[in-house]
Amino acid sequence: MSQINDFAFKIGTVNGTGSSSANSLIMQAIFRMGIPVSGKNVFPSNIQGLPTWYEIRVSGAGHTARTPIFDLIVAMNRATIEKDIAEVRSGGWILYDNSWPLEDELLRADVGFLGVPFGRLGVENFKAVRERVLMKNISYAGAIAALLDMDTEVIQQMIREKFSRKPALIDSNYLAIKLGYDYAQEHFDCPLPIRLETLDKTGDQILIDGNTAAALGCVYAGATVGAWYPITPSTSLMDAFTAFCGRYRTDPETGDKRYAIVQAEDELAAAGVVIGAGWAGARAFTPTSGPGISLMSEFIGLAYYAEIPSVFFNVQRTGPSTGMPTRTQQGDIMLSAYASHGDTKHIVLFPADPRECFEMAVKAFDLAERYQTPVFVVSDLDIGMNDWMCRRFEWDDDYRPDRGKVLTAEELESIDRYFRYVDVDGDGIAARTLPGVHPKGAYFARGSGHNRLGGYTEDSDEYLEVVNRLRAKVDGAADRVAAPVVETREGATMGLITLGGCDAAAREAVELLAARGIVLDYLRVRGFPFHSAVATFLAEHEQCFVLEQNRDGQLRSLLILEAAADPETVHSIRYYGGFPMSAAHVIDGVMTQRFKQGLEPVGPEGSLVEEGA
Amino acid sequence: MSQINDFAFKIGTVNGTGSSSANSLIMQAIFRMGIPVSGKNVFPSNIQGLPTWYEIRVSGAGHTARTPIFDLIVAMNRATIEKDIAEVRSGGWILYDNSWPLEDELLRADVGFLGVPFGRLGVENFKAVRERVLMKNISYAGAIAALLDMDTEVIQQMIREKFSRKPALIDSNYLAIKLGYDYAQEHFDCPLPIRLETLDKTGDQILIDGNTAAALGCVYAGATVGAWYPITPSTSLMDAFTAFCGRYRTDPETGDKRYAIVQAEDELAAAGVVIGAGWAGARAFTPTSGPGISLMSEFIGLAYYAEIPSVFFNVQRTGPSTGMPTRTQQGDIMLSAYASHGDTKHIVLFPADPRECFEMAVKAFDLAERYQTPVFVVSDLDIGMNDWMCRRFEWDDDYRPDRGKVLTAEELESIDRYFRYVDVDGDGIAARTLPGVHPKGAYFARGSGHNRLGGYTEDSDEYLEVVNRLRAKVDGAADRVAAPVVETREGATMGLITLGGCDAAAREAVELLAARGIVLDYLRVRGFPFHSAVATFLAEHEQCFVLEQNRDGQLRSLLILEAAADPETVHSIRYYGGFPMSAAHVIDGVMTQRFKQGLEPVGPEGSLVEEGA
Amino acid sequence: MSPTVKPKVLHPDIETNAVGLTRRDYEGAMSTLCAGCGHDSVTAALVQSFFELNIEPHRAMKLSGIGCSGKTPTYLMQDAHGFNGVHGRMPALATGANAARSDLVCIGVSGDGDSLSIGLGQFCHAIRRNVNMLYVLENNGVYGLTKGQFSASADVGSKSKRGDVNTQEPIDPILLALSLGATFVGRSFSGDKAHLLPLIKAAVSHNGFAFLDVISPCVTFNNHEGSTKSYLYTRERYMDVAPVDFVPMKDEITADVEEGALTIVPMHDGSLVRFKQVGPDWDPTDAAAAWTRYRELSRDGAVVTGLLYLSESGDDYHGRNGTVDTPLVEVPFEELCPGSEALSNLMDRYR
Amino acid sequence: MSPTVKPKVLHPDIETNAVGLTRRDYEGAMSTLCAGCGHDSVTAALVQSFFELNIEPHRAMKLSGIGCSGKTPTYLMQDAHGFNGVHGRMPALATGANAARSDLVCIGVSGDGDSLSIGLGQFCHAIRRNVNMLYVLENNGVYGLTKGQFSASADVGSKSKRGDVNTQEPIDPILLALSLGATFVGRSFSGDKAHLLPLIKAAVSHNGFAFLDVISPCVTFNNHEGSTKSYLYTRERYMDVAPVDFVPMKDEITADVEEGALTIVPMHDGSLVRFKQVGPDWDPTDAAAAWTRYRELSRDGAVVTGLLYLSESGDDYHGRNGTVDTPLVEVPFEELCPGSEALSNLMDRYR
Ligand SMILES: Cc1ncc(C[n+]2csc(CCOP(=O)(O)OP(=O)(O)O)c2C)c(N)n1
Ligand SMILES: Cc1ncc(C[n+]2csc(CCOP(=O)(O)OP(=O)(O)O)c2C)c(N)n1
Ligand code: SF4
Ligand code: SF4
Ligand SMILES: [Mg+2]
Ligand SMILES: [Mg+2]
Repeated sequence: MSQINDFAFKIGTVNGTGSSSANSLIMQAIFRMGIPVSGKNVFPSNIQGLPTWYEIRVSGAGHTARTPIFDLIVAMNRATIEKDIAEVRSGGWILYDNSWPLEDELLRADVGFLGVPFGRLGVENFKAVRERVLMKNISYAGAIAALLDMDTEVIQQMIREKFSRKPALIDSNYLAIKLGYDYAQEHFDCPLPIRLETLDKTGDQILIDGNTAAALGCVYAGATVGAWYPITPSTSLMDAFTAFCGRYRTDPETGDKRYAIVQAEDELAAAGVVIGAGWAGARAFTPTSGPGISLMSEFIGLAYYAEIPSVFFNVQRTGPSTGMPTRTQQGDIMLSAYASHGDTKHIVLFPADPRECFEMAVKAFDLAERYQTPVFVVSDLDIGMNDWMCRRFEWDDDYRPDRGKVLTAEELESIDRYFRYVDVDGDGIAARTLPGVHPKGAYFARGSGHNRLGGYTEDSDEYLEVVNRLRAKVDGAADRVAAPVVETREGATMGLITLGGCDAAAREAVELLAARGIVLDYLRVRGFPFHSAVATFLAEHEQCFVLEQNRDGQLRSLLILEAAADPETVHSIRYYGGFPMSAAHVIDGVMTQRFKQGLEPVGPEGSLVEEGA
Repeated sequence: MSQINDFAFKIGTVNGTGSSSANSLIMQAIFRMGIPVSGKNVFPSNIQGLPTWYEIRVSGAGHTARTPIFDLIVAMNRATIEKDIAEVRSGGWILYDNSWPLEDELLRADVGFLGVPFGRLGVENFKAVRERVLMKNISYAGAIAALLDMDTEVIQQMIREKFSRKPALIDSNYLAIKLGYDYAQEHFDCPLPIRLETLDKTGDQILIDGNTAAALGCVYAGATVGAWYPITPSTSLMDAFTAFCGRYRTDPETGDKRYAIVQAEDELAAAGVVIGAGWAGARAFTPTSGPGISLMSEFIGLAYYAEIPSVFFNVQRTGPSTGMPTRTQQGDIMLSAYASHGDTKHIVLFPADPRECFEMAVKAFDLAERYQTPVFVVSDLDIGMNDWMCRRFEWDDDYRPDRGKVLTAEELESIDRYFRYVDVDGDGIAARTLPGVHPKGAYFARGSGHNRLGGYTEDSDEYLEVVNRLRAKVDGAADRVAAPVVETREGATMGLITLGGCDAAAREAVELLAARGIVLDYLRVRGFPFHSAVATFLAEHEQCFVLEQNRDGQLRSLLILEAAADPETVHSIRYYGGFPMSAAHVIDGVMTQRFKQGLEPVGPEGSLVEEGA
Repeated sequence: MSPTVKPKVLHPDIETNAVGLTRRDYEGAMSTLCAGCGHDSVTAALVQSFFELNIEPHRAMKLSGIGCSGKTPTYLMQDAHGFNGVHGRMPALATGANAARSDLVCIGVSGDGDSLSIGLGQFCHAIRRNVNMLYVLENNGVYGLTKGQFSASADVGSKSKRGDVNTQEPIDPILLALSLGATFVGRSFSGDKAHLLPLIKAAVSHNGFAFLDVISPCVTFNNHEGSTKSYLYTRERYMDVAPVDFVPMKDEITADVEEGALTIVPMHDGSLVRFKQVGPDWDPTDAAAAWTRYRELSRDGAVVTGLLYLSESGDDYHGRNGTVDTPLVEVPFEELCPGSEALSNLMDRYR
Repeated sequence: MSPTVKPKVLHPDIETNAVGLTRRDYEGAMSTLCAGCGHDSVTAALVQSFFELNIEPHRAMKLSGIGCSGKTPTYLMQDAHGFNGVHGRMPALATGANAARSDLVCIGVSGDGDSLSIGLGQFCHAIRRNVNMLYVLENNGVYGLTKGQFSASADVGSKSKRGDVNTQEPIDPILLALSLGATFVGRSFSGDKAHLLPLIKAAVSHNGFAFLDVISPCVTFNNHEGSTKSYLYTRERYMDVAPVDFVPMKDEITADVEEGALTIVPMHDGSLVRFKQVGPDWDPTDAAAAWTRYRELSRDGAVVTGLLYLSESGDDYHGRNGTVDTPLVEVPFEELCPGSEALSNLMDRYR
C-alpha cells in the first residue's frame, strides 16, 4: 500500500532538551507543503529529564485525529527505546542514534532499523555541550526530511524566520539539518514508502493551539480582567492573553494597560476576582483545569444564585484529583453542568478545536452577560495545548458585545424605582445595573436567600420565585447557547453523538464505518443546556452511540437527564486513558456495542475500548 | 370533629428571648404524657431580635411529619401577628398578648381570639427587665397547658429537673406557668376542642435531634479525630461530640483526652485533617453543610483516588450558595454522589431520623474503612436540629469496628513485598497499611496518577487499571451500604420512592392515599450506590413517584442514572421551599402527577407543589 | 421579610453635606444585629464618615463576607451597590471590583473569622496587592453568627461564655499586616466613635489597602468577664498611641498646621492626616518600630489603638500594574478589540 | 513508569547507624527533578540528617503538597509512609496525621507557591496550632512545576527569566512565622549542607512546629542574573546570624559545653541545640528582636540564615489539647466506646 501523505510517526526524546522546536519545525514544514497534518505532544508532568514523545500524523485526506498506529518511530531516548521499538507497526521503521550499538535483543525482524550517528555527528560538529544536545535534535529533523521527502527549502525558510533575531543560530541549525539530511540520503533508500508530496490543502488554514485561540477570543470579546492561578494545561491560555494584551491593549503613548491580569493566590481567589469584576461590569474570565473547578465550586454557586456574569475556561486534564496533569480527558462534563451545592445548572460550551475555542470564547462572554450567570468553556489538554490545523479565524468588525440587560443612567433616571430580580420580560432575565452609574441603580448582590426585589429573605414563596426563575432562565438559554453540528447520511438509522475534541476521530470513524456498510448520522454537542436539536436527533434515531473520554459516560448521563435520551437506546463508547481519541477507538467501540446489541455476529478482537465495570 | 391528640399549633416569638426553653418544655411535656409529638423550629439566620416560630404537632396516631395547617397559633411577636393571624385555620384559635389592644383590622370572624395579658402579668410579678421577658415566655406555656389540658405535674417535674442546679429559678418558673395557666382557666372555656389526653405511646421513645444522635454514633464507632469549621446547621453535631467525649472519653485519672477535635480554619482544612488522620489510621470525620462540601470538593477527590477512609456529615440546608442557612432542603444529593472533578462516585447514607443518624454514623466508619473511600452521611437541618421522637438507641457490645483490609505487622512480616493497590481478592479492594506499623508496609499515597503497585504513573494502562478497579469497588458496595425500606400494600401497582426526612410525610400520605383508594407501595432509599432492591422495586412498578426536597429532582435523576429507572415512568414530586415535607405536599404531588399521567380526571386545586419550570 | 427600610423623617433644617445629601442618605436597612453589638457602632461611624467625606453613595461599592460583621454593608449607604459574597472571600471580590472600577470608593467589611480563619489567605494577598480599598475588620474574638466559637483572634487565656479557655496563640492582624508590608494599618474600638471617624476618613483617602482592625465587642457571646474582647476589658486597657486628625482636601489650605511637633502626612487625594500626639516611642512611618512596640504593649495587656502605620508613597494595585486611568469598565470596546485587520495579520503568523 | 528504584550497592564496610541502617536506607526513588535543582540538595540533607538521627523510617510520616518541591518526599526514606496530597493543603493532612499518630516523626515538605500562595491559610494555622512536625519550605521564588511564574516570595525587583520584573511585595515566611508565634524558625540554603544538617536535626527534636525556610534555587526558571533566589545571589549575600550545633540526646553527657559564651537550649527529647556564635545583635530566644533584625538585614540585601528563633518551653497541639500519651490510633476500642449500659443510661436523659 502506497502511503503518500498518509502515515504517522512519532519522536521519542527527553524533555527539556529542546526537542520541541525540532518537532514543531517538522510539523510546520509539512503544513507549509500544503499537506494536512496534526501533532500530539505527549509530555511528562516534570520539567527536565523524563521521556517525552511527539506524534505526527500526515493525512492528505485531512484526518487530524490521533492514530495509535505508527509507521515510523524516531527513538532518540535510550530510556524508552525498547518500548518505542516494540510499538512501531509491523513493516515500519525505527530511526535511532547508532553512535552506540543497539542491543541485539531489541531488534525486530519485521521492522526497518535506520541508524544515524546523531551523537557522533553532534560531537564532531559542535563544541558546547548544550549546543551538542540541541543540535542533535535538530539533526533528526534533517534525517526525517530526507526519509519523508520533505521540502528542504521550506525548512530553511522556517529556520530563517525563527532565528531572524539571532542570525548566529541560523548557520548552526542549517548545519545540523544538513548533517542529518545528508547522512540519511547517503545511507538509506530515501524517501521511504511513507512519504510526503506537496498538496494545496492548507492554504486557508493555520496551526494553532486552543489556549492561544481562546485567549485571542478573550481579547476580541473585550475582556479586561483576567484572574488565574497557574495549572497545567490551562496556563498557556493566560500566557497568550498576556502576550496579546501586551501587543493589542497597550496605550501606544503612555504604555498604560487596558487590562488587568491578576495572578491570584489560588483558584478560589481567581474565581472571586472574576465575579467581583463581573459584578462591577467588566468582562472577566479565569482559565483553569479540573482541580481549580473543584476549588471554585462555592464561588460558582454564588455567581449562579446572585446572577453575576463570569466566564470559566476549564482545560480538562485526566482526573480524578491531581490525576495525570499532562494527559487529556473529558472528565468534568457533569461537574460543568451542575457545579456547586444545591440546585444549580450552568451554561457550558464545548469547543472541538482551536477555531471553536476562539469563537466560543467570544460567545461565552455574550452568554454570560445575556444570562447573567457563570459560563464554562470546556476544552481539554489536547485541544488546549496541541497545535491543530484549522481554518483561519475571521472577525466581523460589526460585532459589539451583547451586554444583556444592563440599565443605563438614562434608563435608571426615567424609572421610578429599580428592583434587581424582577422578571419584567417573562424570559427569566431581570435587568441588572452596574456600580457607579446612577444612585437609583443600587442593589445588594448576595448568595443568601433573596426575593425578586433584591431584599434578603427567608420566606418560602419569595425564595421559590427566584430559584424557579433561575431554572427557567438557564433552560431558556438552550437554543441560544450553541446548536449542535449534525451530519446526516443516506439510510442511517443510528447516530453517533459526541462532543469536543472527539470530533475528528468521530468523523473519520463515521467515514470508515460507512465504507464497511455501517451508516451513521453524526451529531456533535456544542453546548449545554442542550439545544432542542439534540433531543430531536435522539428521538429520530433508533439507537445512538455516545462517544466520550471519561470513565463514567458523563455525556451519556447528561443526555439522558437533559435531552430525554432513552437509556435503553444510547450506548456508551468510552476511551479515557489520557490520549486523544482515535478513529480506531470509535470503530472498535461501535462494533463492540453493536455486538452487544445483537447487531453484529462477532465483537471486535483485542478491543481498544476501556470497559468501565 | 373531635381533635383529641390530633392537632398542630405554632408559637411565634422573637429569637434570643428564651422562648426556646418554653417551647421544648411544652413539647417534652406532651411527650411525657405518652402522646406522639413532633416539633419544628423555624428560626432566622440571626442571633437576636428577629421572628422565630416553633411548630408542634400532636398525633395520637403517631404521625410526626410537619403539617402546614395550624389549629392554634400563639402570636407572641407583634411584628408577625398579622401573618400569624392570617395563617391559622378557619375555626382555629389565636392566643396572644392583650396587654395592648389588637387592631380591629387584624381580627378574623372565623377564628377564636384568646387574649392573655402576658406583658402585664410579667410586669406585675417580676422585677428585672430580662426576667420579665423570659417569664413572659414561660407564662404562655402555662396558658397553653390550660388550653390543651396538659398534665401540670409533668410540667412541674420538668422544671424541677431543668433547674435542679439553680433552685432559685424553680419558683419563678412555677409562678410564670401558674400565671398563664390560671388566667386561661379563669377566662376561657378550657380545654379547647383541640386537646391532649394521656396515652402510652412514647414509652420506648426518646426525643433527640439528629446531630446529637450522629455525634453519639461517632463516639460509639470509636472515632477519635473530629475536624470542623462551624456552619449552620451542622454545628451542633460537633458541639455534641465534644460534650460526649468530655463525658465518655476523658481519662478518669489524668483527665487526658482520648480524642482530638480540631476546629479548623475552614472546610478545606477540616477535610484535610480528616483525610490525614484517616490515612494514619484513625476514624475521623467532619460535619458540615453544602457550602462546606463545595469547598471540600478537591480534597474529596483526593480521598477517593488515593483511597483514604474518611467520613463527611452533610447536614443540608437550603441552597444554592449561602442560601437560607436556617431552612431545610435536600439539595446536595447529586453532589454527594459525584463530588469533585473527574470520574468519581461516592458511598452515601441517607438517614431519615435521629435514630438512623446514630446507626448510620457507625455504619459510615465501617464502610469508609471497608471500602477505603470517603463516605457521606447526608441528613438535613430538619433532621439534624429538630427534636424527633424515635425509638431508644441500642448498642450491641459485641460490635467491633470493621477496619476493612488493614495489614498487621505480623502479616507484613510474613509477606515478601507489599504493594498498595493490588486487588488480591478480586473485589476491587486492595489491602492498606498504616504508618508506624512495619517497614515493609510503607507506600506513597497520592492524588496523581498511580499504578497498582502504588508507583507514580503516566501510563494509560496502569492508570486505567486503577480507575476501573475504583469503579468496581464502589459499585460493589451497593448491596452493603444500606438496604432500602420497602413497604408493600395489597393491590399496589405504583410506588412512592423517597429518601431521608421525607419519610414521615411519605408514610402518612401513603396511608391517606390508600384511604382514598390510591394504593401505593413505598420505598425509602437509604444509601448510594443503590442497593439492588431499588432497581427491583422500580422494575416491578408501572409508575413511581419520586418525592424529594429540591428543585431539580436530584434523587429521580440519580435513580435514572444508577438504578435503571425509566424516565418515562418515574414522576417527580418536589417541595423545596425550606420547610420540612408534609403529607399534604405529597398527596398534592401525587394527585397532580396522576392528573398529568391521565389517571385522574381533575388535578388538585391550589397546588402546594412547586413546579420547576 | 424584605429588609426593613427606615422611614425617612423629613426635617426642614436637616443638615446636608457638600453633595446635598443628609446623614440619613448614608444609612441603610435597619440593623438586625443584637442590641448593643459593636458592629452597629462601626456602622454608625462609617455612615458619619462617608457623610462628612461627601461621598456620592453610587460612587462607592460595599462588599463583605459572611458573619454578623458581613451584614454591616446592608446597614449603610443604601444607594451604593453592595455585595455580600461568600464567607472569607470578600478580598477577592473586592480585588475584582477594584480592577474593573478603579474610580469608585471600595469598602470592605469583614469579621475575624471571615478574615483570619477561612479568609486568611485572601486577606494577606489583598494586602500584598495593595488593593485600593478601605478594609474594616470587625474584631470580636468569636464567630458571632455561628454562636460564639473562638475565632483565630481570641487571646490565649480568654474565656468563652461556656467557660472554655482558649489555649491557642491568636493571629494578630496588626502584626500580620505590618509583616506583609501593608501601607495603612489602623486600630480602633467600636466604642470610641470620635477615634474611629478620622481613621475611616484617612483610610478612604489612602491610596492602597487601608486596614482598620476595629475591636467590636460581641455582646451576646463575648462580652462577659474573662473575655479579652469585651467592652469593659477594651475600655480598661485602651491605649491610643497614634491618634489622628483628618483634614479634608478642601480644608487643607485653611488647616491649622502650626503645631510643628506633630507629624503631618499629605494623602494621595490632597487631604492631610495629622498625628495628634505621637509619643517618642511611636513613629507611624516606621513599620518595624510599630510592629515591635505594638507587640510589646499588647503583651503587657494594652489594647493599642491609633493609626499605627502609614506610608502614602507606594503604588496601589493599578499603579503597579500600570493600568490606564479610565476605569476598565469604561474603556470603549473599540480600544479593546483589535479588529479584523489585526486578526488577519496575526493569522499569518500561525502558518 | 514506576519510580526508578536506585540499585542498592552492597558494600562490605558500608556505614550503619544505631538502628542498623545504612545511609542508602534513607533514600527514596531516583530524583526526576532538573539536574542541579536546589530541592535535591535539600533531599540529600534530609537523608543525611535522618540517618544520623537514627530515625526508624517506618516511624516517620512524610507529607507534601504539589510542585517540584512536593516531590521531595518521594526521594527519601522509602520505608516511611508518604502522602503527596493536593496543592497547598499538606498542613491540614499533617495536622490530621499528627492528631492520630502523635508518636511518629512528622515531616512536611512544601514550596513557596504551595505554602505562601494557595496554602497560606493552612500554613499559618498549622503554626498557630503548633503541630509537632518538621516543616521544610523549599523556597525558590517561583512556581517551578508550572514553569516559572513569580511566587509570593519573589522579591520586588526580581527579574523573571522572560524579563518581567516583580512589582509586588513578597510574603516573607520568616516575618510571618515570627508574627504568628512560631516556636522554631530557621532559615538555610540548599547549597550549604553543613548548615542545614543541624537545623534539620534540631527541628526534628523540637516539640512543636519547626519551620525551616530553605532557599532552594530553581536552576531552570530562577537562577539567572536579576533573580534574587539564584545560587549566585544567595551565596554572595549569605549571612549566617545564628548557626547551630546539634548535640543528640545520647551524646549529651559527653557534649563539650564549656564555651560558656554560647547559648545552649535543651530540647524536649533531651538533645541540645548549641548556638555557635550569636552576635550581640541576635538573641534567638527573642522573637521580636529576631523579627526586627531579620527584616533590617534582609532589607539591606542580606540573605539571613540560622536558627533565628527557638522556644522550647511551649506545648504542641497535643499538649494544649491534653491528649492521652498513647497515640489515638492505638487506644483500644474498649476505651473509646462507652458501651450499651452507658447508652441505656444516656437514653433516659432524652425523655
Ligand atoms: C463556607 C462557609 N463556612 C461556614 C459558614 C458559617 N459561618 C457563617 S459566619 C461564620 C463566622 C463568622 O465569624 P466572624 O467572621 O468573626 O463574624 P462575626 O459573626 O463574629 O461578626 C461562619 C463560620 C459559612 N457561611 N460559609
Ligand atoms: C489546585 C491546583 N492548582 C494549581 C496546580 C498547579 N500547580 C502545581 S505545582 C504549582 C506551583 C508550585 O510552586 P511551588 O510550591 O513554589 O513549588 P516548586 O515547583 O517551585 O518547587 C502549581 C500552581 C495544582 N496542582 N493544583
Ligand atoms: S451575636 Fe455578637 S456579633 Fe453577632 S450581632 Fe449579636 S452581638 Fe453582634
Ligand atoms: S523546574 Fe526548578 S524547581 Fe522544578 S525541578 Fe527544575 S530546577 Fe527544580
Ligand atoms: Mg467575629
Ligand atoms: Mg517554588
